[in-house]
Amino acid sequence: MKLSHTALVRAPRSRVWKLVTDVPAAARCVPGVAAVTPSGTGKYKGSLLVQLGPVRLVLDGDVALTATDEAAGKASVRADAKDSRLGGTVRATMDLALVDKGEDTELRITSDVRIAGRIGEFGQPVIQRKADQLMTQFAECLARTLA
Amino acid sequence: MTYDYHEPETVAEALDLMARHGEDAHLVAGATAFTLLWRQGLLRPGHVIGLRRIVGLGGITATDKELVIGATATHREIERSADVARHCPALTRTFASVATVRIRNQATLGGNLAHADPAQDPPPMLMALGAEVVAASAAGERTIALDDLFVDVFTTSLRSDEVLTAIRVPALAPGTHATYLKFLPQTADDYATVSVAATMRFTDDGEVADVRVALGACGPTPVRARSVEDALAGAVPDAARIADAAARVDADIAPFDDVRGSAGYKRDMARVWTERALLSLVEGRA
Amino acid sequence: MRADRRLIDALRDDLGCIGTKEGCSIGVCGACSVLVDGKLLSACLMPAVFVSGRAVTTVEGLARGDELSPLQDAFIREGGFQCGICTPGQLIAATALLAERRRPSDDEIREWMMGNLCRCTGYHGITRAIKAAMA
Amino acid sequence: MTLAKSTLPDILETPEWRVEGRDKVTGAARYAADITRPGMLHAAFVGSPFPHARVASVDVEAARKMPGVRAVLTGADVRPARFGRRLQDWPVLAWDRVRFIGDRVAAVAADTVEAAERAAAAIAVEYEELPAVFDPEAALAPDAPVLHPDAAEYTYLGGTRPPRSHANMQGHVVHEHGDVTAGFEAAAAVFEHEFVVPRVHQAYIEPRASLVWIEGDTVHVVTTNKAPFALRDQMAVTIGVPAAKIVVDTPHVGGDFGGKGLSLDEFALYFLARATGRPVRSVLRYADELQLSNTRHAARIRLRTAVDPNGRITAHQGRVVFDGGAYAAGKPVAGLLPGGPTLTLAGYRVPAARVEAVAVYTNTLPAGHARAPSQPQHTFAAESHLDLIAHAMQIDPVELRVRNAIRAGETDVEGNVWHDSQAQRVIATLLAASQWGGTVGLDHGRGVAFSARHVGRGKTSLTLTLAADGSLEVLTGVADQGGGAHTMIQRVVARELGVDVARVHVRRGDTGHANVDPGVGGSRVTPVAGNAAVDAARKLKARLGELVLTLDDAARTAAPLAVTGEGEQNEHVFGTYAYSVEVSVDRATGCFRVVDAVLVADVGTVINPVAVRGQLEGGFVFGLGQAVMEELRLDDGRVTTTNLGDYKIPTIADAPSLRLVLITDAPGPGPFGAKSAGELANPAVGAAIANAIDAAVGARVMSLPITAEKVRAELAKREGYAPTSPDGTADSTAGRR
Repeated sequence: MKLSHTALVRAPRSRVWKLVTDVPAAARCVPGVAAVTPSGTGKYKGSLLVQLGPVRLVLDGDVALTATDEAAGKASVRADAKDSRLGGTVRATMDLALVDKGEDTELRITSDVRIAGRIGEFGQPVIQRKADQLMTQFAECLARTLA
Repeated sequence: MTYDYHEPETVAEALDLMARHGEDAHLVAGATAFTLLWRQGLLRPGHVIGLRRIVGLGGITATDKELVIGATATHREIERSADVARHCPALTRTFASVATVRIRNQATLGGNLAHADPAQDPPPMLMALGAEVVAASAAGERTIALDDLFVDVFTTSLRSDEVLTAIRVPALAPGTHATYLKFLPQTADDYATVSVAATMRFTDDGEVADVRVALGACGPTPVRARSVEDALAGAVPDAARIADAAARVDADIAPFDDVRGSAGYKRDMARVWTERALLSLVEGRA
Repeated sequence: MRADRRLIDALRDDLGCIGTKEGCSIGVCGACSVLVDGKLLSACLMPAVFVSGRAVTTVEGLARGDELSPLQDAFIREGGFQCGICTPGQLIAATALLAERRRPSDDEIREWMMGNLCRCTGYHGITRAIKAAMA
Repeated sequence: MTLAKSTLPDILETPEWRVEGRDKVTGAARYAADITRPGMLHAAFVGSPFPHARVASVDVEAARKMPGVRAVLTGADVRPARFGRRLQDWPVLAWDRVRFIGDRVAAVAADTVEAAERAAAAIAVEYEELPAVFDPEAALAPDAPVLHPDAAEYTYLGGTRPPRSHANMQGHVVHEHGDVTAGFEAAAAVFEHEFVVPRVHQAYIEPRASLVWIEGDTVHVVTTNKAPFALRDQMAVTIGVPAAKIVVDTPHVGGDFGGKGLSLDEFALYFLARATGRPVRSVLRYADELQLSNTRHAARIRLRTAVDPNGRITAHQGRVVFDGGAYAAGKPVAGLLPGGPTLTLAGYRVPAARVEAVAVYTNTLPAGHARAPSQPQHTFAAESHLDLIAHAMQIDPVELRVRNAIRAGETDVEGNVWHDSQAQRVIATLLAASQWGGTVGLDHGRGVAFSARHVGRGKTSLTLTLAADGSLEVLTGVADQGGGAHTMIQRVVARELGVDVARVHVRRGDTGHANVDPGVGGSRVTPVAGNAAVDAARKLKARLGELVLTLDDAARTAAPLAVTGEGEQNEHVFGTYAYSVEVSVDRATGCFRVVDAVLVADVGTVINPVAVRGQLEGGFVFGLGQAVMEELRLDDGRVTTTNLGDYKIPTIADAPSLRLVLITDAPGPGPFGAKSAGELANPAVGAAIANAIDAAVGARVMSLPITAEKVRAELAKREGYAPTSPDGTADSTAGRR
């Protein structure tokens, strides 16, 4: 599923860039993320708790900054995670783009989230909504953090 | 992998078990939703607490003031209850339109509400009837208006230390008309593409004295259509006024795409069926 | 009995009552319909512990010895089945219907039986069979 | 010798009593999932989460150590085993590449289903994603990713794989006859339309199940596959065991509708049984049925037709693109297209035609055969197309069909000359039965659709044995998928011999015991197995004649007496049929309801009257579901309708009444003049409804399913956005069809 989000951050582009490319710091803006620890250059391990009503997913996996182009204000992040208890995997790729808006910066996130296994059978609209919620909160939190 | 199954006989025992097992416990009544999620491997609690033996949670009682439906009353018991039919025939029909007789024989109202599926039939009707739920915890009981119960898809405002024990439906003011319309464009056994519940009462002058409209399947939770209600309050509800009010439902809903229709179609249908529901109440007044 | 057994597992795997079938596994198709104390239920959604001490009727219990019930006989005569996989559930559901209403109307038949999917007959044979059995 | 002429009323005029009826209503009938073996293990599989990927590594160490686990296999253990009905292009377990979400990479056998599933979840697979292609047109681009670079290695059963012009083509066929160019040049008008038909599932209620064990050097298979001999032969090639050492047993099949000719699990189960020395069973979860198994092909169909001033077809062109999914394994036909791929105007006279059809590999679940393969797609397109032509030419839609429906001696769209045709009679009968041309209510409309389906072809044999107690036993390899095959055989034998049906017992044999049979499908059973039954009865009569004995005397003195009946049907014969459907449309919602439906069908002599009726009524509702609600939805290759709550099929409350008119006096090539009925009713429902909706409110839906939402969208396009005309009621069931 493909999602797109936009948030206006009341901070100059350079500050926003610094935050979004600092994976552990940025990850603190994703609700449900537990410790994110480095596991190599641009690579991290982390875990995310997602609650879908009574269903609790614990997604453990890797996050990597796969591309950065500061001049263009573009970065890509890839996350591969697995819930070994319920049996299911999530792969998300996020393309971030920062656009100057005067004093402020517009943050555009387009993400492609793919869910496999039993959790994918839970109901696509519900999952889509949850992913959408997470990304919205992420974008809002980034904006808040820098404001 | 399995779980320990407990069948307390009182609410206090149930609360005690919940306190003991915390997040590792899951409450069931009819256990329809739970069995599905368990079978799919999506729920793995260590302890399942069955509520069906708790006598105080069953049954349906009616007084002049209210109708009280126990949390473990099945949909079928409610559908067949003379008290419910006397209280509000539309409520009887609402329960009769849930899934199939097999499911209605097993699934309970408490389970239905706690599961918080936004496409379910009873919630919008109960919202339109001004119902509230009773939640018990070690600290005592509190009531939650249905309007405040649903938080998100499959998520309610019940705390993890609370048991939903009953649903209270206040007596309808004399002259109140009620309806529930379920739009099923595919098969007869389906979740609604949209559903609309409405109640309306008129003054002697034919003005709207009281109106409540709620919709199902139009977003992450069942939702009150306050914009529609506001547009009708005090009005003489002729066809034009109703059409105008129904069109405002758009502001109250946030449907999403699924196999039962695109978000855009659901918006359109929410308007159509809101209008139909309101018209039927106005016509039913005669 | 393990707590997490569904009634369908208990019937088929533990007791060898394999007349009851499992189709969709989510309570929609009705192939696993059984009567518990006379009430129509889905064995795929029912925890087996829920039926302890209660009478469960499956398709194997409909005939009296060699004598088919009127519904069973009518299902054969009127084309109430083809492949037969949904038939145990259809018969159980129809038995419950006729126990509740001796002469259901066409609408009542439709309303009651809509939880039992059949992919073969187009349902016309099933309706004819129920009507023949109540005649 | 003389056989006494039966004093009984004609068997064919007495409604049949199904031979398996008692078993099916008492729960005694056994289906594959009901069968167990001592020591039986349960299988689970690991499927790919990616639509197209290279399998980098599979780590099974943790799974192997889990409690109750008896074997874990990966692609490396089965390589190079691939399976398929004609082209064996589907790896039993992928060893280098996965091609759709769910494509299997590992299999587990364990003591319980739960233990197997837990172990499967513990298998760690590393994938390297490859570019995926979901759209068949995109897959045909010159630079599209190639899904099957190793195609040269694949086994093609029975002959040589036809050539194709692009690596992603499964099959490609062009039919041409007559002077198409001249036909278009001379035309008074030319019409061109494009139609889209989605993937749908057969949605039988019984999920696939299979059980495999090895005894000595013989492989035993219990399966839901409706063509056990074909499975045996495919399996022999896949697993490298001689066919004579494979015994396939198909008990009752809980619905087929074309889908159960392809087996999925049996091959991996063989490897698991071999690895463990124990029987291994697998019963698919319904969610996996909907995500893995061979669906009807989605299709995009472009039709272009030239007509003379009277609406007579002078030439026709068609281009059909079928989405074949990741593997062609589900298709049994030589061309590796769904059957009848170029039959775009079935039942019409077409003097010149050029129809091209292609089935294309995409990274989606494989497509295969489904009831009347290709015909629901083509008939929806053709019969909508003809209605649009009739409308444009201002010719009554029935009259247009009368002018074009094929007559004896004329050539059809595939260049076949029909020696007999009941088409005109079918349409005339429909006109009368539906009172076509009469008035209908406001927002009501009538639509017609006409089509043709072949009488099945093929060859089979069965044995008939007269026993000492005077009973007659037929042993057949025909599986029972619900069509009534065994009852048909019983009645044919009894009638031909002039004995009571109760004296004839039909027994199904597994592939180790019965004579070779091609399996149920393609409207084949009655004409082919029925002819074999006639032949057996005649041979027995001839034998009695030689012995100068009556049947009863022979039973006493010469039993057992066994004969083999051969049945073959190779004639190109069609049954034609036509629907008239009346719908009412709710303009505000687009919701419509079928208020009347008439089906006229040319079925030839009826052997099983209850079953024929059931096949046509059942075909109508099956066709209705696939016309108005069913769609296997995909999102980036992932099936999102993964259960029967989201993949909707009609319930009893959604089944409209149907008036049936049978034409039975035009004999076909089957026993006593029978034709076929199983695939006559389902293909034309979609077009009849689309035409009726257009007639009612002027909304033309060009794709299936014809949903209320699509009708509403078409109405909105035509009307502009208009406030609705309300007609709500206070009844909570309002809106239900």
